[in-house]
Amino acid sequence: MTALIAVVMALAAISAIGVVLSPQTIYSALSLVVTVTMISVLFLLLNAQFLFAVQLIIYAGAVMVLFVFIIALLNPEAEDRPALDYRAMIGLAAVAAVTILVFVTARNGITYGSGGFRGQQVGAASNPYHTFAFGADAVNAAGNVQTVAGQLFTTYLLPFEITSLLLLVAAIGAVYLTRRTKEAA
Amino acid sequence: MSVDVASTLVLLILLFPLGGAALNALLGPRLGRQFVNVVGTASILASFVVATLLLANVVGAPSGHSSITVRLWQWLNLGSGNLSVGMDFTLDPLSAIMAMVITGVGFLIHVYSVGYMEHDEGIARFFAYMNFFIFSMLGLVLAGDLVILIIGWALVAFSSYVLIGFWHDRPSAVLAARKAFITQVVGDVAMVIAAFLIFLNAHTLSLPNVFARTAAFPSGGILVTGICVLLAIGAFAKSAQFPLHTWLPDAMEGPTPVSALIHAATMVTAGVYLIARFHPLFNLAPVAEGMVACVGIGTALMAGVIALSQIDIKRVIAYSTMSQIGLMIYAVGIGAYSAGLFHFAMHSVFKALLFMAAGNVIHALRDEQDIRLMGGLSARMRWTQWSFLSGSLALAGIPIFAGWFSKENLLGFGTVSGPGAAPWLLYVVGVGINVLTGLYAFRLWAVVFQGEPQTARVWAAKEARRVMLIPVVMLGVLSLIVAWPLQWPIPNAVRVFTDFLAPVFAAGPPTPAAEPGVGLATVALVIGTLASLFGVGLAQRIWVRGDPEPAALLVRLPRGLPLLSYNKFYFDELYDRALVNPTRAVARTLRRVVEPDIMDGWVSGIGSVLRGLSIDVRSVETGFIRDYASLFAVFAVLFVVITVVFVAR
Amino acid sequence: MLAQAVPIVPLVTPSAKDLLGLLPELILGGGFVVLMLLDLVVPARRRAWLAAFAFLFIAASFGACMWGWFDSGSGRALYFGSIAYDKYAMFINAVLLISAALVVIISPQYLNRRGLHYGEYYALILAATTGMMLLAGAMSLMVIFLAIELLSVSLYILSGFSRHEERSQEAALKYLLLGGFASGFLLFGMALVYGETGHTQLQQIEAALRVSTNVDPLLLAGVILIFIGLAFKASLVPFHTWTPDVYQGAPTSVTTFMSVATKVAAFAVMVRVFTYTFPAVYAHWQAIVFLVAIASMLVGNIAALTQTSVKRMLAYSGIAQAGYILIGVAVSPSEPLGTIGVLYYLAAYAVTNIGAFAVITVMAGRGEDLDSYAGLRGLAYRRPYVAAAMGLFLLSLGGFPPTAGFFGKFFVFAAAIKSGQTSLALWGIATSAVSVFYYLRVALLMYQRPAADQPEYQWSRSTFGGSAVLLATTAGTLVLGILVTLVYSAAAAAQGALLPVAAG
Amino acid sequence: MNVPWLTLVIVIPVGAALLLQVVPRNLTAAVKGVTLLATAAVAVIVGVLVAMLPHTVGSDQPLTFHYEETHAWIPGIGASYHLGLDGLSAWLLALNAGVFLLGALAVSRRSTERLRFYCTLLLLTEAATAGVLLAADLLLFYLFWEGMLVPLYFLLSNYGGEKRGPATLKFILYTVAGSLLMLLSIIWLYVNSGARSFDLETLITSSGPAQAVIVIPGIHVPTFTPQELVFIGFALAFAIKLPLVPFHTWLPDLYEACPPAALVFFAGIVSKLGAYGFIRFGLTLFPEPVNHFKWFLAGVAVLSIIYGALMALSERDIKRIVAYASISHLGFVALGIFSLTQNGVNGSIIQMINHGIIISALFLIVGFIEARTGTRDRRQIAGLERRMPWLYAFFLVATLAALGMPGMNGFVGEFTIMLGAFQLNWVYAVLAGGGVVLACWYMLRLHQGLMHGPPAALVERVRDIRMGEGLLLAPLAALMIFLGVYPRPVGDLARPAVTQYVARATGTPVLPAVYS
Amino acid sequence: MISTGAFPYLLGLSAFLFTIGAAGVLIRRNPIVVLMCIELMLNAGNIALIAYGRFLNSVEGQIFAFMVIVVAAAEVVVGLALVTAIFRLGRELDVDDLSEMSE
Repeated sequence: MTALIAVVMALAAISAIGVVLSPQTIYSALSLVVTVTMISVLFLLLNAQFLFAVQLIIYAGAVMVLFVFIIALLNPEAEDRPALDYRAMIGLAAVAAVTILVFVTARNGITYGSGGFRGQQVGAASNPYHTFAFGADAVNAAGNVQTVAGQLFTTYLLPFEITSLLLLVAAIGAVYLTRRTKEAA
Repeated sequence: MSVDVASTLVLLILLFPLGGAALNALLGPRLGRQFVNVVGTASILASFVVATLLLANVVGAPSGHSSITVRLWQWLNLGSGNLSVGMDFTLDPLSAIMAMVITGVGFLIHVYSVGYMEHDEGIARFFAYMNFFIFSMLGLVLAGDLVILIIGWALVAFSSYVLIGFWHDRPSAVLAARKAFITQVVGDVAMVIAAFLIFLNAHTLSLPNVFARTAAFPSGGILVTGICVLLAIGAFAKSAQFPLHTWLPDAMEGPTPVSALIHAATMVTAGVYLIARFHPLFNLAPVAEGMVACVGIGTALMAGVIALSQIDIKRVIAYSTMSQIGLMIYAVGIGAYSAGLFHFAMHSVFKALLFMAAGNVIHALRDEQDIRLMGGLSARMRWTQWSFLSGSLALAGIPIFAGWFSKENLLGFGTVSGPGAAPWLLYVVGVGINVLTGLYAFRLWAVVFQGEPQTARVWAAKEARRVMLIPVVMLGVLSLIVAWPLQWPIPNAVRVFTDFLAPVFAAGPPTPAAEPGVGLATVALVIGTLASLFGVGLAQRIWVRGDPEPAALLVRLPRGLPLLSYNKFYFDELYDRALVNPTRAVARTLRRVVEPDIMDGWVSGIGSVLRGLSIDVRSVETGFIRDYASLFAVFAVLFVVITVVFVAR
Repeated sequence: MLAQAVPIVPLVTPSAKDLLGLLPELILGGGFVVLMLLDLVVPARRRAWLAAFAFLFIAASFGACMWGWFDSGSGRALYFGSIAYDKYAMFINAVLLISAALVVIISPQYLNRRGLHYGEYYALILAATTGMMLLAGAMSLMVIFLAIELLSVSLYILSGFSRHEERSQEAALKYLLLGGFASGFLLFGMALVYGETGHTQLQQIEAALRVSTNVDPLLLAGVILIFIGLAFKASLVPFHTWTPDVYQGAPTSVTTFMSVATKVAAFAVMVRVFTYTFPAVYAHWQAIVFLVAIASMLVGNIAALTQTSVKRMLAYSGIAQAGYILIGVAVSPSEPLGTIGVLYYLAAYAVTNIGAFAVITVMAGRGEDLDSYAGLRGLAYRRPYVAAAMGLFLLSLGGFPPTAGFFGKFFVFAAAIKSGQTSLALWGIATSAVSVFYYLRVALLMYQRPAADQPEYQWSRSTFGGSAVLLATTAGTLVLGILVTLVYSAAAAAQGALLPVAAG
Repeated sequence: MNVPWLTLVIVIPVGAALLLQVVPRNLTAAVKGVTLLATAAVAVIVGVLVAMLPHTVGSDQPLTFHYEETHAWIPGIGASYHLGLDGLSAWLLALNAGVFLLGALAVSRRSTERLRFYCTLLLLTEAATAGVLLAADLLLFYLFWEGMLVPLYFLLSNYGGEKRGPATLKFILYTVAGSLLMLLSIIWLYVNSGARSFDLETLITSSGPAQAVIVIPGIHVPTFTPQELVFIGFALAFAIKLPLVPFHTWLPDLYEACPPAALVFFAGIVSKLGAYGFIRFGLTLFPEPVNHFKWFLAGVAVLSIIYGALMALSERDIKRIVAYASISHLGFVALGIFSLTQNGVNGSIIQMINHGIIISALFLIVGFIEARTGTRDRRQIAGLERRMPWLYAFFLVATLAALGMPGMNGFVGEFTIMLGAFQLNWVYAVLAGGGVVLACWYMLRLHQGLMHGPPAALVERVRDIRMGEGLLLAPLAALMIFLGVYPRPVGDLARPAVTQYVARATGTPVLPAVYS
Repeated sequence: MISTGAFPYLLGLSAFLFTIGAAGVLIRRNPIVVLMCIELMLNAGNIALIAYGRFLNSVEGQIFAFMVIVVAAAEVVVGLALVTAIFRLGRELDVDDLSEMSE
């Protein structure tokens, strides 16, 4: 199990580097497909089956296809080597620093005060405000999908509706921006 | 004298000239020359009549009631303990005499002006100014409050300023006017500060109260000395005494009647009046008195020396004026107030005469003022010549002429009074001045009227018209006889003048000057008279007879002395170099350097720094998305690190 | 396996009350959809009708807000803590709606002149406004994120609304790429905060932070990252770099809307999140916020000094104004006047800045924007009233009484001093003095006669709508500067009923 | 009858300004009529108020307001609409009404383009300056104080001379920089007073600022108490407005660029407001700091006197000469205030009134000369006296008044101020005396240079002032002389108030101001 | 299925992907790739959300992640539309070329 996770995570990381460093746009896109897929596997391993499916269908499916399609449409042969100027240095330094920082912090549970992982404490405590925290069983029961869906359409109805508006806007915008029109000024 | 009478008199005496000035200024240009002449002279005559009434009232007043102060209105009142000034006027023998002389001599000069200014188009303006001057001068001498006195003091300076610059197309006249005014203002400031000292210690500026309260000041103390020195500076500025004397010769740029009225007879003697008026304070300040006496005699000497070598007829008389006022100042400086004032009164008569006679000459020679281009006028201008001679004799102090009475009277006091351990030292100088006076007075007379005519203009010269001649002749006669009934320098003789003023000077702390004893007085009189005669005689030898011997004597003087005399001891140059030019240079530096580079510089400096910063800051906006993202990322990491690592601890 | 018929966790559906509380947003969101449909039937020449419809929706929404103002009382949360129904949200909504209405009124003339008159414009304005209003009320990290994306995506498209103009497209892409970049940071920050507190809803986060004695570095990192994400939207230094470019490139009417509404929404949520959700860790985020406030005031004002493009100058001015507003946010946790100041400042800024942009929108000539300083030269001789109005707006931006701008500054400075942060007020004052320079430079330019060799810019005639907007903004600028109590008491009431704390 | 007279003084001009907007633009006579009527109405009201002032019983301490109005304004933060008129503001309000009436009269229908806008701005400025003089609430005061800049800015930018742009910018920047510090101080006072009010009287009586220390990062200011720092904020604002050297450079530039007709009220009242502020707020709210700094501030005042005089001596532009003269004169005003004596402060008030009259006249005259000769270079004009005898006469009066000639109104103020300065320290009085001598120099040179000497080429075709112009100058000249020989009314009206202010500043018992 | 011990690694991966994405924005010039990098950053956020949710036993993480996926899709759509529009205007697909407006 651990090995599997390790492999998936490594693949995700390596393909992410591929996204950034591939000289060809299309390679970046393909690397991204790998990354996204690996992430979906991680989701599955993390017991988020619904998200696993969404990630695969929307990301690895729709979004990446769109990318590839546009790349093919616009510049099939263009080569874009990453610009390794001072910004790259900044980027690399940031990558190293942030990763290590976050890892070490998460690993050691450094807190300014006593105790460890606060989220857990709060979650476990009989905190009256923690209405939507359930036991592990409840969250993970029934393959989790039903729980997520149920919450999505009840408690989180508002954000969910906003996403619909957002998609509508995006669609209209895409149509407007790409529409060829004779109607000149 | 009741208050009602007094205030009526004060109002009238002031209103006549003021009304004349206003009428002439506003209506004069429309209504013509005749109107102006009448209004201008009549107003002064009216004022003279009032002044005579005033004098009569004072004379008739029982002793001890000869001084009265009237308040026309409250000028300013800033609350108890603070500045409170009334529009006050004081009537007493002193102011009565002053008013009398001012209006009397003033009237004659006004009459003379009618002729002198006949062809001048600005006649209305001229008479307006002249009337206004009389008003101001009367305001000065009648003032019963120090602030009012200062106002009058400044108003006469203003009148003098406009009259010196009367011919305003002449740049030299304009400059002279300004110089006179600025010098006066220096004196004004000194007086104002003296007023502050008085106010802060006596808590009043009303003159009677001031004198009442300052009597308690410690005699010889620094306070009273300071006040007196400051007042004296004011007096020096007005009376053209060293070191504030340089404006007076330049003031001759004005029309001759102005010189006669203002720069000889009245205004310039205001310094003498001031010191006499403040005698209660000066009596307490021997050091200040000594200073005044020294400055007076020193100026008299210096002016006498300068007068010897001047070539402008009016300037010679101007320096003679300066010299004579020096003597008056000397007199009041040693405490001989009535002697000083008597000389003032006499001087105003003969000096007005001299100026007006000189004016006749100038007029006849069509504005020629250089005495080297004159000569031989005695035949052509007989009346003027005789009058001038009378004035010169009076000036030189030849017996039975007015000047003899007053000057010898004055010098007599010098034998016993004076500053320091050897008071007679100044007296000796005074006697020397007698010689000098005779010399320059008769040099002038000789060069102008005797000898051969030097230019064609002189050949064409005619006697002056009657309107100009009558005042001159009248004054010529007066120069001879005016002093006879008033005051004799001989002890125990006539002393009407002194007695009349006695109540004024009897008040307050005792006057230091002692009357010289009979013997001493007689000796002094003889010596002084001989000195005067010697001077006149010497002048006769040199300039009339052309005797080379004394001339050779003069040549043997140190080289520099004639030069110094001719160049007026270089005071103008000294002031230019020491005061005027440095001030100008400072001002120029301020405009060229300080204002733009420092005062504005610190603003524009901030401006340019900000401008530079602005360009630096804007250079972040490269337009490159990747640059923007870099900046974003760097600061995001930085902020997180700062928060997590530094702030949290 | 799916044997269980009953849900494992209880499901509670939202009630009608929740829906009713959301009426303003619903009307506007509905308006968005309706307008898209109407666009299909309205003939191309009559597109000004769409503006009228949009205005109607905005007005209706405004009415709903007014009702909500009284109905919400001391405030409550809707949708299980997802969104707030309080006076604060209504106040912000009102400001946003007024801004949107003003922009909608001036747009037809401008769009026609620029050949951009499409129905999508009004729809997108409504969509963006909906997003902003949601943001104003947002009580959950999810809603915040989504609302920001909603308004952002709408604005990306609006920025690039001039399809045939490279500058517009460049601006849009810049905005989108950097906006997406910022969204990444925001999201990561939210993830960290969620992870560390266990909640996405502000009320619960606040409560959790309140009871906890621990401070985890990852929580702090999350807080700061959220701040950075919001700072980007509010164009605060050093996350401001996109602002001038986008403002300059976008069509002016869009810039008008964007410059005001985005800032209002961003600050509205910033106050709710930082002042009323994260006060427990105030000590930790305070320093960065102070730093950013000072940097914004400095950089914005100083960079504006040497500008020659009106839109860029106003962009930098907007950055600086954001700095002043941030003072209010920065001191709010210890001083309620700070929040009031923010609200007042936002209202003042809205009328003033819309006024200023409205002038260059209304005066824009055919086919080109009125952007360079040279184009304003001599305006006062040809359009004295417009120039006077512009002068007034610039003075208001500079903080002169009796204009709105003065009291905005006054309240935030007062709050700063009241909370003991005199240095912040000092920085504000120093930079205000600097700002006067460039505002007045522009203002004075209008009163200079154009040089002989320089042709006057061909200004347009103001239409009825344009004049109305200028009149309204002028009046607003003065009213906010004189009859202060009107808005002040509203702002104070809004502050008093601010969720999540107000609900207890 | 309960008529809000003070509000009327502010509202009438504003109302007239609004009314003007409905008057057709090209009906210049109507526009001018409305303006004149409004300014005249204000002048009448103010005249009556001032005349009645000694016969009214003032409100109680800490300040005796003889007319007072209070209404709620922003109750949430304790700011109120509080107007008050006392002996201090009475004369200045009268001066204000006077110079604006004069300004309205000076507007030439023929030569002012966009007359309606000009008149509107004039009226708004009048309302703002009146507000400054009446406001007894610090926030309200600040509102008027800064709000004044708005119409002024439009006035300058629309009607100014050629260099108006930079000059206006400099003026506003300078003023705003100072005012903003004052704003900071006002807020600080408000926050720390304990009373949580902006009301002047409340602030005077409240316990005073807590002794908290202001921390300015990077700047170490250990020697100043908070109260002193707050005072410095106020002082800078007032010093800039006054202006005192070295904050003066805006003034010559601005006066140079300012439209001549507007200079009448600009120079006439606006620069007095700084001095007014020093008395009204400096002396009452900050007795200790004022006492602490008086030596320094009086020194700065003396510096202004001499520096302004020297600059006037070296300038060639006649407008700038008058401007620097103005700086020098205002230095006297400041000197009087910082002497903290009744003589000095009273003298300052007298000097303010007189300077308002003198400087208005001088700028009118300089404007006439400029309009006729087309130049402002002192060296290019000479011999005007022959061409313009009437102008010469008025100019002479104004010159004498300006150089502090005894018997003219300029002397009264300078004398009392120097007396006050002398009470502080004789050195100040002596140095100020030096300023008087210099004033004499530059004023006479200006006057003589323009008026005397052989007429210059530019002067050949110049005509004397018209009747209307003469009627503008005549009342000013008459006042210069009248107030020179009878200055008592000015002193009397201000005296009780000054007693109160000085008592507060010097820590002696404060009594209600009563006219006896 | 996955132990608590893996949590730091998951968060580390999240951070790594996030920063790699950010670095990509800095170093890539093609706007399409930049968009992909932004997708990487959003995905990194999603990993964190879900990992946290898993160990908090909270469902919110998943729901949030779901929303994020939608947002990402919307952004990509608009972004690619813009890229297309710019391409149509005849411009190179290079973000460094998009710097007409600066300072």
